Amino acid sequence: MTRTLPDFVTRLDKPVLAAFGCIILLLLLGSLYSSSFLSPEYLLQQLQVASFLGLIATGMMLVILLGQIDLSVPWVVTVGGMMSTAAAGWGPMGATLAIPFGILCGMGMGLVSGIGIAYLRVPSMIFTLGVNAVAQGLMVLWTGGFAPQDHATDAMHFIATGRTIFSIPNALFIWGIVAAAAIFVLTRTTFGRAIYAIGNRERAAYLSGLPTQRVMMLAFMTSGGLSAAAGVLLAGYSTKAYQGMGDPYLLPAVAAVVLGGTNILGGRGSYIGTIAGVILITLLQSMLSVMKIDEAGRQLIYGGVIIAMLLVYGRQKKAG
Amino acid sequence: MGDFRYWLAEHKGTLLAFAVFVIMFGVYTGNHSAGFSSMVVMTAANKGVLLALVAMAQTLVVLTAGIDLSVGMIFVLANCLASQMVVGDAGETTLGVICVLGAGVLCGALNGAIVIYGRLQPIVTTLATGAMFYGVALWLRPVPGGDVNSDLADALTDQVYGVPTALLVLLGIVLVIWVPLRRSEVGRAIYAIGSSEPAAYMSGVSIDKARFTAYAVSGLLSACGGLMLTFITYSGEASSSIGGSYTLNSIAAVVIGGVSLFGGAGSAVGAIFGAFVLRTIGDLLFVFDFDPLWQPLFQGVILLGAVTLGSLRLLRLKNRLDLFG
Amino acid sequence: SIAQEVVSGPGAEPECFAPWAKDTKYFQFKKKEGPYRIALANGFIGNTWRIQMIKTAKAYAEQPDVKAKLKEFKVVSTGEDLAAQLAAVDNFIASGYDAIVVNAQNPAAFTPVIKRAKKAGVVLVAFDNTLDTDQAINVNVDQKGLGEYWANWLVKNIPEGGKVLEVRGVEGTSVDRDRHDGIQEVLKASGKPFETVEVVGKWDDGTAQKVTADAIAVHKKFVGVTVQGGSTGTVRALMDAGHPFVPVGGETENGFRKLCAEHAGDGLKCASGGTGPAQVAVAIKTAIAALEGEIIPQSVRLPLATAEDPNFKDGENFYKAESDNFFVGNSFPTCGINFSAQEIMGQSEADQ
Amino acid sequence: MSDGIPLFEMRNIAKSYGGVRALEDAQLKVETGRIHAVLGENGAGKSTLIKIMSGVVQPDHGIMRLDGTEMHFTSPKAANAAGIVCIFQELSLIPDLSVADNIAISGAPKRFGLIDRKAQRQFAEEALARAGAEDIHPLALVKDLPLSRRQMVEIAKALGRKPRILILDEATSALTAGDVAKVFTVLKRLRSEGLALLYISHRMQEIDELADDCSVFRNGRHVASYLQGSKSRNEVIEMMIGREYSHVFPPKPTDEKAGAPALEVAGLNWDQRLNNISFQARPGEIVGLGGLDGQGQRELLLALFGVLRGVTGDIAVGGVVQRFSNPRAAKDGATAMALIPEDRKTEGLMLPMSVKDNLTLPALDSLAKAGIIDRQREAQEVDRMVKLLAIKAANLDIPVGALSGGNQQKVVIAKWLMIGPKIVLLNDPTRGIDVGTKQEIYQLLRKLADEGATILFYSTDYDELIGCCDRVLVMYDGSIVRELKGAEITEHALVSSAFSIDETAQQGGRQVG
Ligand SMILES: Nc1ncnc2c1ncn2[C@@H]1O[C@H](COP(=O)(O)OP(=O)(O)OP(=O)(O)O)[C@@H](O)[C@H]1O
Ligand SMILES: Nc1ncnc2c1ncn2[C@@H]1O[C@H](COP(=O)(O)OP(=O)(O)OP(=O)(O)O)[C@@H](O)[C@H]1O
Ligand SMILES: [Mg+2]
Ligand SMILES: [Mg+2]
Repeated sequence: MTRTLPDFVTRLDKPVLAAFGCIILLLLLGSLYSSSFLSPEYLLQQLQVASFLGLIATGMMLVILLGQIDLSVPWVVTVGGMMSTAAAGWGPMGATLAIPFGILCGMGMGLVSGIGIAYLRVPSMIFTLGVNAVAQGLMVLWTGGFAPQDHATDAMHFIATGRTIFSIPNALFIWGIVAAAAIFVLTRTTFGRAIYAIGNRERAAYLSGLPTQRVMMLAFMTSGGLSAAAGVLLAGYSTKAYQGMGDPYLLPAVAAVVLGGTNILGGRGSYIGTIAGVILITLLQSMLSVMKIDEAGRQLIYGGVIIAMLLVYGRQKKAG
Repeated sequence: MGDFRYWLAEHKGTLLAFAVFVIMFGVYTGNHSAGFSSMVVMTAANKGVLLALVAMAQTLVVLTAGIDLSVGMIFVLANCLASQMVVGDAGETTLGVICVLGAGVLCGALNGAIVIYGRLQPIVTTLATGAMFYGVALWLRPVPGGDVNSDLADALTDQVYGVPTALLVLLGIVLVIWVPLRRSEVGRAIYAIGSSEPAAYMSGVSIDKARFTAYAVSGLLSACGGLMLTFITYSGEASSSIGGSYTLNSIAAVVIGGVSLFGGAGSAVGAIFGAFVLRTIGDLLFVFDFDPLWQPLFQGVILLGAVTLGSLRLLRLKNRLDLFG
Repeated sequence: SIAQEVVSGPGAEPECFAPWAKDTKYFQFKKKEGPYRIALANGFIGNTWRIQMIKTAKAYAEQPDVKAKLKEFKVVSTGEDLAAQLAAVDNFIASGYDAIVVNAQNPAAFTPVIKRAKKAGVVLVAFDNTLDTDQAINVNVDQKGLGEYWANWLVKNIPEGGKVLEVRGVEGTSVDRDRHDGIQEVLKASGKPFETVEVVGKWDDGTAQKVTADAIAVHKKFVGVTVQGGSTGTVRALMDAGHPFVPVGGETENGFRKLCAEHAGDGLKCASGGTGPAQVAVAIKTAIAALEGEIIPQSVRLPLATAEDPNFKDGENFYKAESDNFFVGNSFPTCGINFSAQEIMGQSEADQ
Repeated sequence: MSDGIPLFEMRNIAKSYGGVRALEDAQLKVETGRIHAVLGENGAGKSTLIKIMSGVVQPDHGIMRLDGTEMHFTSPKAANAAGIVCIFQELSLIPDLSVADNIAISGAPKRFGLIDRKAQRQFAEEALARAGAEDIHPLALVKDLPLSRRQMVEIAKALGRKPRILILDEATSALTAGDVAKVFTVLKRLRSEGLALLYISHRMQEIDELADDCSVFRNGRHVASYLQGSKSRNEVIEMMIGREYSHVFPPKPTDEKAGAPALEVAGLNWDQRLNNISFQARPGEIVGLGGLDGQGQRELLLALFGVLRGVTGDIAVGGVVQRFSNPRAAKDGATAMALIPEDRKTEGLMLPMSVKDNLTLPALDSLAKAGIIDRQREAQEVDRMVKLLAIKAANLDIPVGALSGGNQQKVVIAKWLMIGPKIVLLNDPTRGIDVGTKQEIYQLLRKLADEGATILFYSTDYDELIGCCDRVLVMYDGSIVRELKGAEITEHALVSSAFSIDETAQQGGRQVG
C-alpha cells in the first residue's frame, strides 16, 4: 500500500502535473518573445490578477465537482462589487461592513441558485442562467434607480492592490487562504467528502444518509459568496464597482477548472489542479494580449490551445 | 386508445411548450395595439425562427447527452460568411448558400470529431471551439457590414397569403432535416446514446456515426440560423455577445421545450416552441408598460419562473428517490 | 405627398442640428400634428452609459416644453440580440408610432427596417451607434475627430515622441476603428518618432486596468497613453504599477477626471473628451423637429465635450463627491440641453 | 459430445485488467441443442469469459473457433453478426426508447431508408411472443417497466436477432419465480430448436433444472466440465469455492424473542401501494419479507427509511413514534437504521470513489468532529470492517467499481455496519452473489441479530427466507397477507401465500433448509 507517501503527492495526478508542465512551457515560449515574461514583476502581476479568477474558479470547482455548473458568475461578481461599494456609502458603519455585506449578497444569490437546483431540481445549466438574468436586472435597476455609491473603500483597495510582505500582492494572500481552505475542506471534512460522493452518484449519497440537498445548496452558496468576493476584490482593484465587471470571468473559470483536471461531469478533481488551471488561463490571456495579436487570432489561439492541452492530458477513458 | 396514451407520453413536453406559447402569444397579440395582424406575426416569426433554428441545433447535441456551447458562434460565423458570399446573381447566391451551410456542417463535424476521437467532454470542447469559430468570424468580418442578395432576403422574410415565409422556411427545415432524421436508424441511435451509452454500445448501435451526425447536423442547423439572420439584417457582424446570448438562450429553449438535458428524450419541435416562448417573453415588454429600468429584471424573473415551472411535478412526488433521476 | 423628401438646406436650428459635412443632404418630413408618439428602441442595457442614457431620455421627455409635444414616450431595451432590436423597431412601426429613436446594436443591419419605416412614414433617428445609411437621420459623434483630438494633444505635450500606449475599445466596432484611425493618422503626420503599443481594453475599466498593467510589466515605460474608454482603470493601473505620471488622453468618465484633478499636482496631465449619453436628448429633439416639418440634415454632427489639464473644476466639469462611473459630457448647450450628469445620475428614483 | 467439431470453442483464453488477472488459460466448448451452465463464485471470470465471446472485450491471447473457423470479435456488433448474442444483466436496454425500438435496435425493418414503424412493431410483437411476454406493450418506454419486465424485453430482443448461441449472464437474477418459469419454458424450447445456450447463474436450483453441461471456473481458471447430474450439489459448490462446504445457513436460535419490540408499524399506508401494514419486530429477530416480486416489499423498506412521501400510519422505533423525512434522520441517533439497497451500482456505491471513501460515508459524522474527519479513527474503522467482512481488495484506495460483484456487496453492507445499526433493512442483498459470499452474509446477519439488532430481510430467493428468518411476512398487493413462523416457513407455504391463494389448492413444494 502507498500509505507512506504524503497525501499531496499522491494527489498530484497526471493532469495536474501536465497542467503545471504547460505553464512552464508557456512561459518559456513567451520568453522567446520578450524576456519580461520571466521577470518577477510580470509574474507577480499575473498572480495578482489570477487571484480574482482563482476565487471564482474555487466556487466553480465546487459546483462542477457536484456535477453542476454555475452560469450566474458574471452578474454575481457584479452584485458583490456593487453591493460592497453601496454599503460603503452608508457612513463609517457601512465602510467596515462593506466587504462582508458584498459577500453576503453574493451568498444570497447563490442561495437562490442552490434552492432552485437542490430542492426544486431545475438543471443548474438553466437555473443559474435565470439567476444571472435576475442579478443583472437587479443591478441595472439599482444603478439606475437608486444612484448608489460605487467607490471602493480604502480597505478594499488595499486588499486588492496593496503589497505588504516581500512585495507579494495582498490579493494573492487572499487566494492563498481561500486555496488552503478549499484543499482542507475538500480532503479533510465531511462536507468535502459529501461533495465528491454527490458528484459521483447523488442517489447513492442520499441513501447513505448524506444531506445531499443541503450540501448542494451550500456549495452554490459558497460559489456565490466566492464570486462576490472576487467582485469585492475587483472593485477594490478598480477602486469602483461597475456594470458588467464580471463578464470576462465565466468561461475562463470553467476552462481553468477543467484544464486543472476536474471532471466536468463531477466527482473527480483536485484543487491543486484548479490552481494550475487558473494560472494557465491567466498567463495565456495576458500573453496573447501583450503580443499584439489581433482579436481574431487571439480567439483562435485561445480555443486551440485549450483543445490541444486537453487532448494531451484531459481525455476520458474509452467507454465500453 | 392504448396507443394514444403512449403517443401522448412521448410528446408531452412538446405539447406543453406549444400550449404555453399559444397562451403567451395570445396575451401578447391581444394587448398589442396592432393586434393579431400579419405584420406583428411576421415580425415575431422573423425573430423567433432564428432562435428556433439554433435551439434545434442545440437539441441534437443535447439528445446525445452533450451540450453545445458553440452553436451561437457557428450562427455568428455563418452570418459573417453569408454576408460575404450570398450575393450576386442566382448562381452565385446558390453557391454562397451552399458554402455557408457547408461551413456550418464543417464546424459541427469538427466538434464531433474532437468529442469522438479526442474523447473530450462536449461542454469543454465546444467552449473552446466556440472561441475559435468566433475568431474566424472576426477575421472574416472585422467590422459589421457586408451585403446579401436582397431579392432572396426579402422573399424569405416576407409573407405569402398572410403566412410569414420565415415560418415556411422553418417548416421546410423540420420536414427535410428533422423528420427524416427522427425516423432513421441514425436518429434513433442519437436518442439511444443519450439515454444510455453503454447500453447502446452493447446493443451494437453505431455510436460514433450517430454522434458525429448529431454534431454535424447541429452545425448545419446553426448555419441555417446564421443564414436567416443575414437575410433579416442584410449584413454580417462578428459579435461575441450575440453568439453568447444565442447559445445560452438555445439551452433555455431546449429545456422549456421539454428536451431532457440528460439526453435521450425530447424533440426538436418542442425546442422550437421553447424558443418561441422565450421570444414572446421579450415581446411582452411592448404590451405592458414597464419602466425601462425594470425591464431586464422582469425578463429575468419570467425566465426563472418559466424554467422552474417543471418543478411543479415535485408536488406530486411520492418517492424521493425520483428526485435523483 | 411623399412622407420623406430630400430638400436643400439650410436646416432649422443650425447651431444644434449642424450638418456633418458640406455635402450632407437635408430631409423634410410631412408635417404632422402633435402630440406625438415617440419610441426609443435601445439594445443592450448592462452598462452605466446606457443606464444614464435611458434616464436622460426619460428626464428629457419629462421637461415641460417637450412633454407638451409628446403623447407617449416608450422605451424598450431588447438586450444584445440584434434581431430582437430589429423586431422592436418593426413592432413600433406596426403600432403606429410617429418616430423611433435607436441606438443600433449593429449599424449595418437596419437596411430592411429603414425601408419599412420609410414606407410607413415613420421618422427614424439613430444616435451613438448610428446607421450605415443616408436614408435615415443620424445624430453622430465625430469618433475619428475624438481620436485626432487625443493625438494632437499628445503631440503637443510630448514634443520629443516615444512609446505611447494605446488602449483600444471593442474590436470590430466602427467606433473603435474610427478613434484608432484618428489617433494613428495624427501621430504619423506629426513627423515625430512615435511608436504605439496597442492593447484591447474593451471600454471597460477592469479590462483596461488589467491590460495596462500587463503592458507596463512587459514594456516598463511609456511616454504617453491614449485610452478609448475605461480611462479610470488605465490611470489606476499606472498608479498601482508605480509608473511615473505621463500625459493621458481619455474619455469623459467622472472617475477619470477626478483622478486627473487630484493628481494634477503630481504630474498627471489629462485630456478628457467624448460625448455623453445626453446625445439621446438631441436625437429625440431631432425627431420632434422632423415631425414638425422642419428641415433637418440627414447627418447631424454633435459637438465634443472636452476638458484638459489644468481646467478640471469640481462641480463644473466633474463631480468629486459622485460616482466614478458616469459620463460627464452630458450637456449640449447649443441644443438647449443642459442636464448635468450629476442631475441625472445623482438622483435616485425616489427623489424624482 | 466430444466427437466432431463443437459449434463454438475457446482455448487458452487469458485476460488481465491492469494487474488483475481475470482469466487465465480458460477453455469452453459449446454444442448445439444444449444448455451449458457456467458456474463460479464472484470474480471467477464468468462475465469476462462471455464478454470476450460476445466481443465486448478483447482477450490478451487465446483462440476462439466458430464451426471450426477462428474468429476475432472487435465489437458486440461483430459477434451478433456471427450469431452470438448475449443478454447482459439490465445493461443493454435503452431506458428512454420504447420496447419495440429496443427490440429492433439494430437492423430495424426499413422503408425508403427510414424505419418502418409498423413493421417494426410487428417484429417486436413476434419477438415478445417468442419470449412469452405478450403482455408487454411494444410502445411502452423501457424505463417505465419494472425490472422483471425489462429482463423479459431483453430476452425478446436477443431472440429477435436470431442467435445461434444465446448467452444469459445472470439474466434471471432480477426475475420472480413466475417469470423464471416462463423464461425456462422459452429456453427449453430454444434448445429443442437447436440453439446453443450458455447460462450463468448463482442459483443452483436453476442450474439443476436447466443445464445439460456444466463448466466450473475459479480464480479465472477452468476447473472442470461435467455432465449435469454427474456430481452432487456439494461437490459442485466445493469445486467453485475451492474448500469444503457445509451448512449454508447458520442455525436459528430456538427461543422466542422476548422484550419490547424495536420496531412497531401500525396502519401504514402509502399511495395505494402500501395498504394498512402493521407488524412488530423485536431485537434479535430476523424478519423476512416474502411474496412475489413487486408486491410492495421494497416500498415498505423505503417507507421505513424515510424515502417516501405521504406515508400515513405510525412507525415506532424503540417505543417512540417517529416520522423520518429522509434517510439521514432514519440513520441518526438512537434509531440507527440502515438500508442495504437493491442495486449496489446506482444506490449503494459511488463506483469511481475509493473503497475507503465508500466505506465511511454513512458513519462520517461520527468519525468527525465539527465536520473535520479524524483520519486516524477513520483508518481504524475501515480496517476493522475490511477484516470483519473479509473484503478482498488490492488496496483500499482503488475505486470500488474495480471489485468483483460479491466484494462490492460486502462494501455496501460494511459501510452500514460501521454506524452500529439497531435496525437493518435489507433489500434483496444477495442478488448476483456467489454461494460462498452468501454464506458469509447469512452468518453475519445472524451475528448482528444475536448482538441485538432487528433485521428486516426482503429476498426474492425462497431458500434464503426459509434458511435465515425467524418469521416471514408475506406480502401481496401492498398488504401483509400472512405471517409464517418457525417451522411454518416452507417453500410450499411461501409460494401459496405469495399467490394469495388457498393453500390446499397448491401441490406440495420441496422443503429445503
Ligand atoms: N474492467 C475490469 N477492470 C478491472 N478488473 C476487472 C474488470 N472486469 C473484471 N475485472 C476483474 O476480473 C475478475 C473476474 O471478473 P468477472 O466479472 O469475470 O467475474 P464473474 O465470474 O463474472 O463474477 P460475478 O459472479 O461476481 O459476476 C474479477 O476479479 C474482477 O474484479
Ligand atoms: N471499466 C471497469 N473498470 C473497473 N472495474 C470494472 C470495469 N468494468 C467492470 N468492472 C468490474 O469487473 C467486475 C465484473 O463486472 P460485471 O459487469 O460483470 O459485474 P458483475 O460482477 O457481474 O456484477 P453483477 O453480479 O451485479 O452483474 C465487476 O466487479 C465490475 O465492477
Ligand atoms: Mg459477472
Ligand atoms: Mg455478478
